Amino acid sequence: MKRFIYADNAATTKLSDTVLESMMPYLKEEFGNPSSLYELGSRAKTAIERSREQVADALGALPREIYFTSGGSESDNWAIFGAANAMRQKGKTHIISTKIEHHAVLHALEALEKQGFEVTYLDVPGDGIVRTEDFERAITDKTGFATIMYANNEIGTIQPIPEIGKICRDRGIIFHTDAVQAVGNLHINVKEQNIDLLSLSAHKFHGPKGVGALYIRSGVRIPNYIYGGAQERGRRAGTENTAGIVGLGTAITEAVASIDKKAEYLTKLRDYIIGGVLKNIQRSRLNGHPVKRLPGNINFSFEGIEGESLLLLLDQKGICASSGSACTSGSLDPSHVLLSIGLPHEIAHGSLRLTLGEDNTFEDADYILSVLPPIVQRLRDMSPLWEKIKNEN
Amino acid sequence: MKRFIYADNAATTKLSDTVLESMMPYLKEEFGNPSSLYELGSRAKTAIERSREQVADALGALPREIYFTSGGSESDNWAIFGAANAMRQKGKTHIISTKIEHHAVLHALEALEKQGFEVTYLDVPGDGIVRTEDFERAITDKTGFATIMYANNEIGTIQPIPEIGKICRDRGIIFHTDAVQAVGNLHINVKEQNIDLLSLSAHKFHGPKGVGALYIRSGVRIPNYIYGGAQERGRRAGTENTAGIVGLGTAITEAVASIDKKAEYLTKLRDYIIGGVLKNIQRSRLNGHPVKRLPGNINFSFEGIEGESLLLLLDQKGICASSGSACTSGSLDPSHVLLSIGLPHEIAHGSLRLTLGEDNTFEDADYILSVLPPIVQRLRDMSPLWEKIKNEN
Amino acid sequence: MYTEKVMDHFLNPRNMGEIQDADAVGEVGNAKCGDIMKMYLKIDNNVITDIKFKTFGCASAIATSSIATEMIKGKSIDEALQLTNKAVVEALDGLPAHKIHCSVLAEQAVKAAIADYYRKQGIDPEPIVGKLTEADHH
Amino acid sequence: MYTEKVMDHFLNPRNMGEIQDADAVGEVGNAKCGDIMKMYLKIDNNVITDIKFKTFGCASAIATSSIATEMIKGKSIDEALQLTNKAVVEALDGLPAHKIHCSVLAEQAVKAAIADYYRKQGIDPEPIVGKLTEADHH
Ligand SMILES: Cc1ncc(COP(=O)(O)O)c(C=O)c1O
Ligand SMILES: Cc1ncc(COP(=O)(O)O)c(C=O)c1O
Repeated sequence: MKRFIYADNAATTKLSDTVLESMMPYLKEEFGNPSSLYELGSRAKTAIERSREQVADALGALPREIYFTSGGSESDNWAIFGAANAMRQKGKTHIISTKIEHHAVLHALEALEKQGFEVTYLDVPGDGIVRTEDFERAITDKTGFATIMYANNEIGTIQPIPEIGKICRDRGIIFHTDAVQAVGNLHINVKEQNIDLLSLSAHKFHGPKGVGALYIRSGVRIPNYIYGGAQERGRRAGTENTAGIVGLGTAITEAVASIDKKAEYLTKLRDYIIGGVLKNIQRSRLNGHPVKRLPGNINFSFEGIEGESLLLLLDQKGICASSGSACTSGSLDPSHVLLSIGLPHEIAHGSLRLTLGEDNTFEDADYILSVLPPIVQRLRDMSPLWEKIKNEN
Repeated sequence: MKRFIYADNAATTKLSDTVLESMMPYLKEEFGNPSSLYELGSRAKTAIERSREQVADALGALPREIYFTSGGSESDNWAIFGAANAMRQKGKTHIISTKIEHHAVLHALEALEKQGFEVTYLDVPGDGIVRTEDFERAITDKTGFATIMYANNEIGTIQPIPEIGKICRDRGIIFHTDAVQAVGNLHINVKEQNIDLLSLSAHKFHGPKGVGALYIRSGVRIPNYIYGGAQERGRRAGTENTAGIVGLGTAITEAVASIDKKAEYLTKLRDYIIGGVLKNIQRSRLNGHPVKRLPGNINFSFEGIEGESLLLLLDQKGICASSGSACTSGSLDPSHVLLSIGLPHEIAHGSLRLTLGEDNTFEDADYILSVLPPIVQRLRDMSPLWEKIKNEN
Repeated sequence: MYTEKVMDHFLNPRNMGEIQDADAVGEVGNAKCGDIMKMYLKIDNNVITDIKFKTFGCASAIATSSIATEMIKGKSIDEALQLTNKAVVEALDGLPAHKIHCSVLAEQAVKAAIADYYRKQGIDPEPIVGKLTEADHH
Repeated sequence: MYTEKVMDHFLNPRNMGEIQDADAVGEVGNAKCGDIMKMYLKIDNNVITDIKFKTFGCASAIATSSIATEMIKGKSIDEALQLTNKAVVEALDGLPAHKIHCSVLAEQAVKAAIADYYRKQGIDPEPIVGKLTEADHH
């Protein structure tokens, strides 16, 4: 029997059984529109409000600061376009971000640049972690908004969010963090960490796809992004995805409850694989910070080979993984994140991201460690680039 | 045993069993991210593309003209803000719409007015149907965009979409129709009907909540609304709600296949209830057009009573219905639609919408007809307004 | 949305109806805004011996009317004038935020009826009852 | 995403390797763009008697290299020069739109090797092979 190892939990995760179970009634008999007056409707409404409390509890927020959306991308867009709009009212036109944000942030910022906003994209050093000094230096009297991701989706590096939050609060800068990769993996407290806006997406922590949330600190005023009915207290229109929202609530509660246990286990598993790869595959390089990274995140570059081929061969062996390169997106550019941390193009092309979940075992790790080196070797044997690299030394 | 009659199908519908069945694999083992390279991912991708074909077939469109969204509201917002942006590039600043649009359209248009666009909201006569002459008269050389709903969500009136589409095509006006209430109930062909942009929402035709689509005619260029990853061919970012999208495809195929049979049945059932109410409840008034209305739509006003009370008493009898008034939305204003067709405020407050589905039977109709008159009477007995109305005659 | 108490008073309104030979009648609200409350009082020796109401409006308008009548029945006029909308809301175990205006209306309806009582006796009610402002509910 | 043919040639590449005593070698692409193809030819009497390739790149880069070598092995140089990227795509039962450039690269690699063959014989390859433009894939 072919083995199946899912090691792409940063791309998406499997719905947990309990999450699915909690959703089922709302896919069946509890189908009422939450805005409807009758019992069937108000039961759905109650379920949504329960989920809102669960999300708020998980973040150290108040339920009325949580707004459900269709996912991380919508949350990011709402936060960014909304904050830009709010700061413009105050005559501010400068935004600070980083070069390693997700495209949902970067492309929204690019759209703002076309509207006349000025955006500073902070560089990150080789370890992939933004320096707070750089952040402070970038602030001008025009700065009204900053958006810095909590943890990077490719190399898993964890950013100094509480520190940046503090600076922003002191300087009157609206602060958004894309926490899509962090929620359920790291301890987040929006109050203590001075976060004004935070994006999350359920499918990254064993919840359903197509549902997320935006935390908007009470007192922070940003305009709506999707106009219409009075759902979400008039702030986000559209008939609520009740089942999805209920699933989000269950998933975040489960994920947050097990953060420490999960982190301990995944860190061990991660470092076991990292050690094995570095030992067994020459000219391999771990991307990102060795310690300040998400517990389940592994990101390697292998000189002389290209990521897509590697992934497809791993798939043949039943291993689901991802590459730093955005090949599938129709673009042939290597990952902007790997380039930002200083990798040359040809090395950035040959990267592999393994993102582990609770379901992965040490047996899986051993299997990966047994399968990966020959695959890398096979591709290197095929590669005219490897030929040169070998000969150079 | 308490009866349960769901007669609020315009608010939302129950997932059909076959739709849920088609979704289940994607809530379980087929959880891959559709952008992922490996098999698990590409199977999800294939499922999404199949759904895209199903939606395209249902509308007479090409698959590449269909973009999945989080529902009707997002589709409306995307179409409206997008078209406004596109027309501004051409120096156009005037938009035509109607007074009876859904709030997802109206509130988006209001936001555009604040940005300097001029919007003409066409009046509708007492029958609730826009006149094409009025539409033509409203066109100026600044008109670049029109958005007219296909069928009204409150009074069910069907608008002359093919005629307006023709006018728009001839005059170079981008034409959007909010078809959220029409899809699955009326025959739509975007090519024959000269529609440029069309919004739909799965949960209105026994699909899941939180998923919809925007048809964008190939050749019509509007900017993105949610920026980020390369999903939806780079036009709508966000990890796809695979299960939801698959459900949408199944639901639209089922709904469109049974339009004629369903329309015939629902029209009979509708007219049976309408006849019974008009006969048995004095000073009741059917709102909207007697014939040019959605097969399942019934909308009545009862003088001297208020809608919310009526709905709660019907709920006590196991009947799920809705009111023209937007009470639940926190607003105390009566329906803008009923005011637009000329109802005085106090009568607009006392309205009842019953929207029937295939599951409703003639037995249900008889039950409604037996329960409704005493409830109306009970509220009138309580009403100082009814006292006056009675005495006036 | 509504508490059990609200639903109980909505479904089983107390003191609903008219008093043909009422000593005082007060009406507040208007049809345009969606609620009208009318209260009928029998007053004997400054005590409200009987009270009835009629209401056009939503469930909370009906429930606030109902409980307000219960709260002042058998009470002296002075006591009845102490009735606040807050007390009405509390007696119902709360109302949704956008329905609070109904409780204001109920308080006003009681006051309007008592004002009518004074007026019928040739007494200017304003120094006693206060100015009756239309409940603000827009 | 890929056809069975593409996957087959990717997983079981034909003619992969080097020819130590090749009569001609051509290399196109660059590491920065993510793909390099190198082709080795043995040519006897204007006939390609042996061919090998090495490729750094995605699955379709490997598959197009592989099938291109198959398509011209045993053919005359003139026939080999007729190889178009379109023919390569068709032989693979199609490629995704954003991978078409791989087939262009394969065609160019063949031409580059043949150009090398002429050059080694002191013949200017340009009139025969045409100008070799770097495959456009940005
Ligand atoms: C006519 C119309 N347009 C738009 C919408 C919005 O759709 P959704 O609630 O799915 O966002 C609805 C239903 O709520 C509707 O009836
Ligand atoms: C860091 C980060 N931000 C935003 C997103 C977008 O989330 P979604 O795809 O759920 O819209 C993702 C995942 O795709 C992510 O990893």
